[in-house]
Amino acid sequence: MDGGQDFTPTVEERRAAEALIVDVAGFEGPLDLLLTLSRSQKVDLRQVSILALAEQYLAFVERARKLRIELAADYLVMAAWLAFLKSRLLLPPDPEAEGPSGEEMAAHLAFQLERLQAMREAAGQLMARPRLGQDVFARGATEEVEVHRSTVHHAGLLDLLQAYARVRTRDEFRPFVMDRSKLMTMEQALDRLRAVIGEAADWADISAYLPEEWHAEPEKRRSATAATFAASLELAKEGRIEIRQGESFAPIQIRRKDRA
Amino acid sequence: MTEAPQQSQFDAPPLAEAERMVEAMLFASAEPLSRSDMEKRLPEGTDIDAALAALRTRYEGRGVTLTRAGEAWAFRTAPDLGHLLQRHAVETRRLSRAATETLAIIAYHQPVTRAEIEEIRGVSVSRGTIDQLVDMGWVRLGRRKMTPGRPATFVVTGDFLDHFGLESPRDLPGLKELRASGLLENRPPPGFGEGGDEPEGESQESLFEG
Amino acid sequence: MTEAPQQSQFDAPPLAEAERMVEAMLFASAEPLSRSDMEKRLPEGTDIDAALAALRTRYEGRGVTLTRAGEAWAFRTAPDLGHLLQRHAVETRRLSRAATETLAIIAYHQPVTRAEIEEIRGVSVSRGTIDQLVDMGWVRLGRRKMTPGRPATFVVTGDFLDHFGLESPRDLPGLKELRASGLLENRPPPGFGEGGDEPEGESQESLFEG
Repeated sequence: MDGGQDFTPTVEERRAAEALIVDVAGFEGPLDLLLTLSRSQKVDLRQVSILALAEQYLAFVERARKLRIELAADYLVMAAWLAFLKSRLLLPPDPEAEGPSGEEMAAHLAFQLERLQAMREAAGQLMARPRLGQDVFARGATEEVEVHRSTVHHAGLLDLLQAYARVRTRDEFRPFVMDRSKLMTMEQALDRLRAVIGEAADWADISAYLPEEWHAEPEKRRSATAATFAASLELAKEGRIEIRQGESFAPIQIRRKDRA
Repeated sequence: MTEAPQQSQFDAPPLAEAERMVEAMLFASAEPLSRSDMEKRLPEGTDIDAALAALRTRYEGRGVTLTRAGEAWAFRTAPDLGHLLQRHAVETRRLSRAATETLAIIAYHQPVTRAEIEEIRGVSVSRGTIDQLVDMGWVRLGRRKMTPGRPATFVVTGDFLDHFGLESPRDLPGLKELRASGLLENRPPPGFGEGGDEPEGESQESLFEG
Repeated sequence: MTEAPQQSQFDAPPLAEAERMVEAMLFASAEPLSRSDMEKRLPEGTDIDAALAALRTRYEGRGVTLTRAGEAWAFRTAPDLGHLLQRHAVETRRLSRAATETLAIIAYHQPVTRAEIEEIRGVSVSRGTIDQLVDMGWVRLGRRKMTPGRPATFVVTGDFLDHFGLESPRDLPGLKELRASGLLENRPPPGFGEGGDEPEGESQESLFEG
């Protein structure tokens, strides 16, 4: 359409892209994608060319990027790692180089792929077994002979864990209510500043305006400082005070603004 | 397997096979089965009567017998062995929330005194709750604490571990771990409670640090 | 439980009687019974193992067979007769691919930590996947691993074995071949220097308390 002809996808590319979009959602992570790509090599996983695979993967990510498909971070991490691996595999081995060789890294990746494939097959075999309630059945009519009036209370491990978490996380909510005592609101600071600013003819650090009892504890001081600063901005906006700061991170100073 | 009921007379199963089939059907059924119930599912031509007769003989004098109730058939345990089955007749009920929480606290903090349980739960623990857990065999008294008053402590039992499929109370996951394993719905708001793993109550200060 | 063992060793039932008793108990229950479940209810001195062995032989090749799942025993219909009984089939929740794979990894690699599962799948285990497996009663917590952070591990349960008709985890399909090919070994990735960002890193460990 426009000048960037090289980037305009052809119909075919677009179709491939649509397939890709579907696929990205279907893959369970980068390892799964690599496994799928490796099938196109049609060789035993033990003989798979990791270099070719790395290139296929990088091409995939590149296409996805061109098509502005958002890839999850782990796909990009894998791409970075594969690019690194590719460079290691292509460059002549550097005797000075630290860490494992490209071959070692490639061998481990091949192992991971083979292992994932094996687990996938194992899962398939497991699910194909005769299963209780589908192919194999338990006694249909369990027998009540004598009804004992006792009650068995039941609880599962999840109940237990959730109960504990419930108890322990209750505390985590309390601060929302209780810590008001350590928070100064901007309204409080405003009231306070309005009351005293009339006397402030000379420049003074805003820290000088913090109430006595808010000095000691660090978190109270931090809160009071923030509130007082916010209140100062408000008063400056109203044209009642002036604010200055010598340089970044220097103390912030305020004084009364005398009206013309 | 799906082709089964298409078999014609010629494929009618031999008696031994018919017996196996009837045996499995009666075993798995929640209700007694009538001849016609069985007929519908068995290959055509199956000699149900012969199979039933053979089964009845086979189970004679065993711990389980084939009994007939009106037109229907069912396996029943031998009447003289009823006393062995009592445990199956008890009703199960979900443990109350208070009891589950108390149990969880004992498991995570044992040996723990009653006062400590109350402190952690933030509410008083009724005598009945701990009694119930002791009755169930999940909690027992531990060593007395060497603090003033020498209060009794509570610990969990081997039965508790059995029931919850744990090898040791030390295998219980911590809070952070619970969340990380996805074993919990994520209840605290994001950003809070990252440090909520220690038994000691972390104070509100931690929210303001850093 | 206190009343049951009135009989002394002298009254221990003969094998034929023990067999009947065990048969009745197992028949009456839909759930597998462990040796200790049975022991509690049988007269003292009953030779449970001999009774189980005799029963197992007796039911070999029948429509109903005695099966073992880990430490527990149950009567189950023979797998080849499933087509007659499908009417009783209970709708089992269909497991997602992630859940099936996670289950297989736990079964073949147990005891396995969450980080190890993630390393094998190359993707993080979503919240709720393990939760679902625990909830179904197929997975439980195992012993903590003796590695830094002492992470929790997961193992499969007796219910898992019962569901898939496995006598023990050793009977998992293809286990021997997988072992022989080294695919069940915990092979750490070769440590690499700059530039690499390994998926299996310490970030996992820091999730767990010290």
